Amino acid sequence: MKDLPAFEHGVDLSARIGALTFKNPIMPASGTFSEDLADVFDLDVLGAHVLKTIMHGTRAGNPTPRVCDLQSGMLNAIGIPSKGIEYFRDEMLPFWAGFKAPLVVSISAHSFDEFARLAGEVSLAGVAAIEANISCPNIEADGNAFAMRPDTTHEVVTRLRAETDLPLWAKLTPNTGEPVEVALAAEAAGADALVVANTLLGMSIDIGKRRPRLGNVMGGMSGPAIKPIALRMTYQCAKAVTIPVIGCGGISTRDDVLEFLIAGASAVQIGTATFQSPTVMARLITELRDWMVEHSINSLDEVIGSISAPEIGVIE
Amino acid sequence: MKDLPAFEHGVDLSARIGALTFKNPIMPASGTFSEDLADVFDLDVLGAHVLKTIMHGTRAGNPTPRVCDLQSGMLNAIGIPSKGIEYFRDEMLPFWAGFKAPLVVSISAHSFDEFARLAGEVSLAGVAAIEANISCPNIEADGNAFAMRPDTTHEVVTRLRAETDLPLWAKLTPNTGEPVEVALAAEAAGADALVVANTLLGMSIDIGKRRPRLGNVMGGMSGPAIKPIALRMTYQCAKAVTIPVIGCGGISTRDDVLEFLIAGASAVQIGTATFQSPTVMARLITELRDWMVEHSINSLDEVIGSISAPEIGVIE
Amino acid sequence: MTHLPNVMTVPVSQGLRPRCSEATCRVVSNTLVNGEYRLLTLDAPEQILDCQPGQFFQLLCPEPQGEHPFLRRPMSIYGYDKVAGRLEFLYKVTGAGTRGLATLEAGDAFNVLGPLGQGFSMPDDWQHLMLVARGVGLATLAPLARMAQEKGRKMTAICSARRPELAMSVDLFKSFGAEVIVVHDQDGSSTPEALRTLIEDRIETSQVDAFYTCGSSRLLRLLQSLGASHGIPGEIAMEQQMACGLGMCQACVRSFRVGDQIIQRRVCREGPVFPISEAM
Amino acid sequence: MTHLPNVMTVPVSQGLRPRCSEATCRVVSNTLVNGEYRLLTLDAPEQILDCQPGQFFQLLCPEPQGEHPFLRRPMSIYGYDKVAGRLEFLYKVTGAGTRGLATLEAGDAFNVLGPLGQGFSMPDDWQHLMLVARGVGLATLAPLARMAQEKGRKMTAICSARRPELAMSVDLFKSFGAEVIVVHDQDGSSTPEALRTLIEDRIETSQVDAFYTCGSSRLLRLLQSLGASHGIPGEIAMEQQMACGLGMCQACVRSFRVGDQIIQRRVCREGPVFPISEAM
Ligand SMILES: Cc1cc2nc3c(=O)[nH]c(=O)nc-3n(C[C@H](O)[C@H](O)[C@H](O)COP(=O)(O)OP(=O)(O)OC[C@H]3O[C@@H](n4cnc5c(N)ncnc54)[C@H](O)[C@@H]3O)c2cc1C
Ligand SMILES: Cc1cc2nc3c(=O)[nH]c(=O)nc-3n(C[C@H](O)[C@H](O)[C@H](O)COP(=O)(O)OP(=O)(O)OC[C@H]3O[C@@H](n4cnc5c(N)ncnc54)[C@H](O)[C@@H]3O)c2cc1C
Ligand SMILES: Cc1cc2nc3c(=O)[nH]c(=O)nc-3n(C[C@H](O)[C@H](O)[C@H](O)COP(=O)(O)O)c2cc1C
Ligand SMILES: Cc1cc2nc3c(=O)[nH]c(=O)nc-3n(C[C@H](O)[C@H](O)[C@H](O)COP(=O)(O)O)c2cc1C
Ligand code: FES
Ligand code: FES
Repeated sequence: MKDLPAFEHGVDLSARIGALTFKNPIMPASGTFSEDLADVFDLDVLGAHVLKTIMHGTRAGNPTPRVCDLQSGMLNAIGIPSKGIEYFRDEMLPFWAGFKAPLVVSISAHSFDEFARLAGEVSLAGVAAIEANISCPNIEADGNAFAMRPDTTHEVVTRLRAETDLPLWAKLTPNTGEPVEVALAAEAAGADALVVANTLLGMSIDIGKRRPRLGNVMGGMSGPAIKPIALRMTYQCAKAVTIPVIGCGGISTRDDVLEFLIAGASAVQIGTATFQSPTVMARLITELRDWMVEHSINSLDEVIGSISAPEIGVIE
Repeated sequence: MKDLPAFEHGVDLSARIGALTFKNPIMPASGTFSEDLADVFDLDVLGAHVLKTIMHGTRAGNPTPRVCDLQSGMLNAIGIPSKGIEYFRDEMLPFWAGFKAPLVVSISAHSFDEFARLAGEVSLAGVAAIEANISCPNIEADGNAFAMRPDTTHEVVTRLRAETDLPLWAKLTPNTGEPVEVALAAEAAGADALVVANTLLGMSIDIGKRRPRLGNVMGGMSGPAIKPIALRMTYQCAKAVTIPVIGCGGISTRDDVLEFLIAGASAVQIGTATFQSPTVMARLITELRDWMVEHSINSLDEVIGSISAPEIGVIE
Repeated sequence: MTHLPNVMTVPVSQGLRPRCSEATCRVVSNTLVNGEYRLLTLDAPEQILDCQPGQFFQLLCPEPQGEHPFLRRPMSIYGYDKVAGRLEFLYKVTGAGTRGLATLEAGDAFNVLGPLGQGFSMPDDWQHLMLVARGVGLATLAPLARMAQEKGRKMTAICSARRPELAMSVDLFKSFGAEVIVVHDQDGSSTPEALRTLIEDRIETSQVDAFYTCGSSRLLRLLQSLGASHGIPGEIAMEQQMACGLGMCQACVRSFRVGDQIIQRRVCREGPVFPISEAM
Repeated sequence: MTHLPNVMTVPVSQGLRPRCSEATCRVVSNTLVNGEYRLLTLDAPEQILDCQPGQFFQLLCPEPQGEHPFLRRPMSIYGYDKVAGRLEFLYKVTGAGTRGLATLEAGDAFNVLGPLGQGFSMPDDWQHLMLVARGVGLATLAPLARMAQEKGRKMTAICSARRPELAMSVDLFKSFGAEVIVVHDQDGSSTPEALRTLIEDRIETSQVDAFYTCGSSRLLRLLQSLGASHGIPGEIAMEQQMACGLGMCQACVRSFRVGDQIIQRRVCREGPVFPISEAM
């Protein structure tokens, strides 16, 4: 493929997430990426590869229709169809070993025990980090998940931490009313980074049929519509914690990436935008590099968290 | 003005909210409506008039810029500039007495005592109902408000209930992680209706200046982008409570109105759409009537809550 | 509680993966055909024209006034010509996305992603092919008919429609050497019963080796039953709501009966073409 | 902690309220002027043409490629003619909204809301008017100059620009009978010091009764100081981020000094024209 990112322009795009260094801050969001994208571009241009959440056993996922579109985004209630841990170990891991980009494995479960066990099971050679999806709004009815509350977040991250030596990322939900408390709980329990955030629970109705557009009634909202919310949470969390924050939610342009970096994100994940344009991640890497060259910025450190904002405390 | 709604087509557009009956289910959302709109159309076509939240004393509101726009909506951090209770009583109430549509007065405060006192003070002749804005995300730092939690919601609604005999509406926030529990708390404490919902806390950054686009850093997101979230909450709350729910969030078309009614709303409030098209509410009333005629629907009762949805309980 | 059987998706073997790209095409024309359908002809770059009949593209539809088709829309390839640099879609205007397509004018730039999915197969021993479809489903079979002609196969195309004059692509099928039979709702010739009689008649008079069909579950059930009783294989192109179109999101799964197992497959990746015997 | 003084907004007296409407206009032309600005001419319905110089419209801007100007954009009236059914705006392309405006072509439909706000006043004893502005600010003063001519007032217009050839509307002001003085950055004639000398000179040679200006806070401070020392009143058209443009949302407030109080006023409703002496 032509026009793929080249990095020989004297700028350093590398992103540090704890002990890991990625060659650039652009990576896919879990559930919006798979080996199939290799048909479209060379996946080794990416900073990292993040896989769809896996669960221990095999599972079918939700009824169809599983997606519908919105004015500036979409709803999904895919669920977590999973081929189980053996399939992951025997089929997927060898496939991804063929790439140079570090592999981030997203996991989830319905109980603390299952979650912790799975963290141990996926701590295999070839896995660079574990992303704990403690936030998927479809996991429990009405969007409840571990990441809705600081106490359950602390407990699940503590249990995961005990089972793996790999870098451990906690992926938060924007459906909580206490995002900062949840972020602090994940940090205190030993998370190495936060992914902020997952989808927002939403709904859409087919007025002709008077039926929900999704088989699962409600689903997770993603895409540009949620960007201001994910950005706000990224800013709040990055101010509150000392571990790196990876921004995620509605990012589709270079300026979106910059907004998250300026707000304090050390890297970003791209989800729904890939559905509109499968090459968007490769394009963002090039555009980010060009922007740095144009503005004589040598390292992302000059950008990350560079927002100048007054303390808000205006109570009017 | 020509083309204003006429209601002589054998359909009954009236909406009942507890003891009150409105001639149609379309009313403005607090903060997006004022006497100034009378320049544009005859405000008596509306089901009700809902005023900008008032607080007891005079206050300036937030620093500018107070608004910015987004891909499908806007952020605002107006705050609650208020001319105080005397101005309301002596200037505003007489003005609104000139209209036939019922007047809903939105109030807020920073403490239980202040809130309760204000409820008593605005319980005046000419006021049809009180809307308690227990959800404005700018009210407390980082978006905390009474409506973030069931306990504070219960307490504030109980205190308000004790001070007024007027119909009392509680306006909820979508920033809470427990919308159904909050709705149930408001109902248990004596609210006559719920308004679902207010704005979502968001943020936007000017990447050139590396500064928040709002003077207040964060602000409330409104407009089409939040519709799926407000709709989901409306559905959840309407299923859970027995008091009427008034839907609010991102409504700008007739189909949006129908989505909320089908989900269980008894009426709707229109906010941001009025900024794009000041006559939108008058248009929606006409379009809703035409839709009812076309579908041989005689009363909104045939529409409200008519969704057929499977119980969701799919945990995948 | 509605939910799908708790079983796994089939793995995709590497060999199945065709390469695809996002490309900007130029609109040559976008004309009304037959009152109900539109034909969109594009000037397309060579790299996206290694197509197979049955494959599809994901179209980034323009926004019609006041509507916002956010996701791409899947559309089967109606025609492709690598030498002429042409790509064609035949579509019915049904919602926001296709209303957006209808606004395209000659000269407009238009972004497409493809070719996607697995096309029809045509083993050497399938000599007499029977194509059965209705409405826009016939669009999907058009390039198949051209391929059949190139391979010198015998073809019978049964085109079903509401009214005889609405039957799609009759002349096109004829030009590819097919015998065309139009059935329709007005004289009752399109009912499953009438069709069964018609097709069994054909099977008896002239050996039918394979069925091809599209979309409709009524036709599917009919051909499954005929296929089972007469031992005739076949393929069907199926539809499902999609997001990515590439196999990444798992939005587009459908259930299939394989042996005594129910498995799920992605319409965009393992399909949209599947064995008639396995479809549900 | 940044926050505004805790005082009340002035009430709007009923008399101040002009009626306004949302109307669909037809684009007559949208042409580049002077390299930096564009002139948008509309065919507008009579009901929105009872305008006052200094009033503005809220424009619903088309979406340029990949951008989404969601809110309307405020633009002063550059020209209006009720008899001819014409409405004109002069704008500078700066962001998504104005980039959207730049895509308008002759014949396009275009939705505007207005006229909005309070225009300039021109009491009988203001006989010699001095207009001072820069850049797009001059656009706002153009209809004022026409009104001054109609009322037979004497006018001096000081047009400030980066380079002499970029000075806006010089010929237009001349055609309204104004004496035009162009000052610019290249020869330093546009600095506050140079302007002060220039204006004080004028005040001495020919009695100046009132100032009119727009936007720039540098010019505002200069005219406030000159106005205070020479007892010359005047008006300024101000800008602020807006949402509704009608007075409903309170987005567009600015602070004003009235006596020894700081009060807030809405630019869209009490303004955009305010007394120079009260602006901050
Ligand atoms: C592989 C494949 C090939 C297709 N080929 C053709 C074709 O050649 N000609 C043609 O006219 N139509 C075809 N369709 C159907 C076509 O995709 C839909 O008609 C179209 O997406 C409708 O979009 P809309 O916005 O106009 O309608 P809406 O009903 O507003 O669409 C709403 C959503 O539902 C989805 N949707 C609606 N109908 C279908 C459907 N039948 N299948 C899958 N998703 C659907 C849309 O993609 C969109 O996401 C095909 C579908 C698939 C899956
Ligand atoms: C009463 C009034 C009259 C005006 N008259 C003119 C005129 O005649 N010609 C002209 O070129 N410009 C005028 N402006 C400024 C014009 O409104 C802005 O240039 C325009 O809104 C920029 O929009 P944008 O999307 O292109 O830029 P962006 O910078 O992308 O706009 C982002 C947001 O900021 C707001 N904004 C940006 N600049 C201004 C500004 N100066 N004042 C208020 N809001 C702003 C926009 O409305 C939008 O909401 C006027 C402003 C006001 C308030
Ligand atoms: C179709 C789809 C499937 C998803 N599946 C998962 C998942 O399995 N695990 C997870 O943590 N997040 C999942 N997500 C959430 C995304 O990773 C991401 O957090 C979210 O979509 C917001 O980012 P975006 O707006 O860029 O898409 C999914 C999102 C979509 C749209
Ligand atoms: C500019 C602005 C000011 C608002 N002020 C208030 C307010 O004072 N009190 C209140 O309860 N809600 C306020 N809201 C929230 C709206 O009433 C409404 O709940 C929200 O905007 C969602 O509806 P919408 O998407 O239709 O605008 C305000 C919203 C906007 C945009
Ligand atoms: S549409 Fe995404 S997997 Fe098929
Ligand atoms: S813009 Fe809404 S009050 Fe001025």
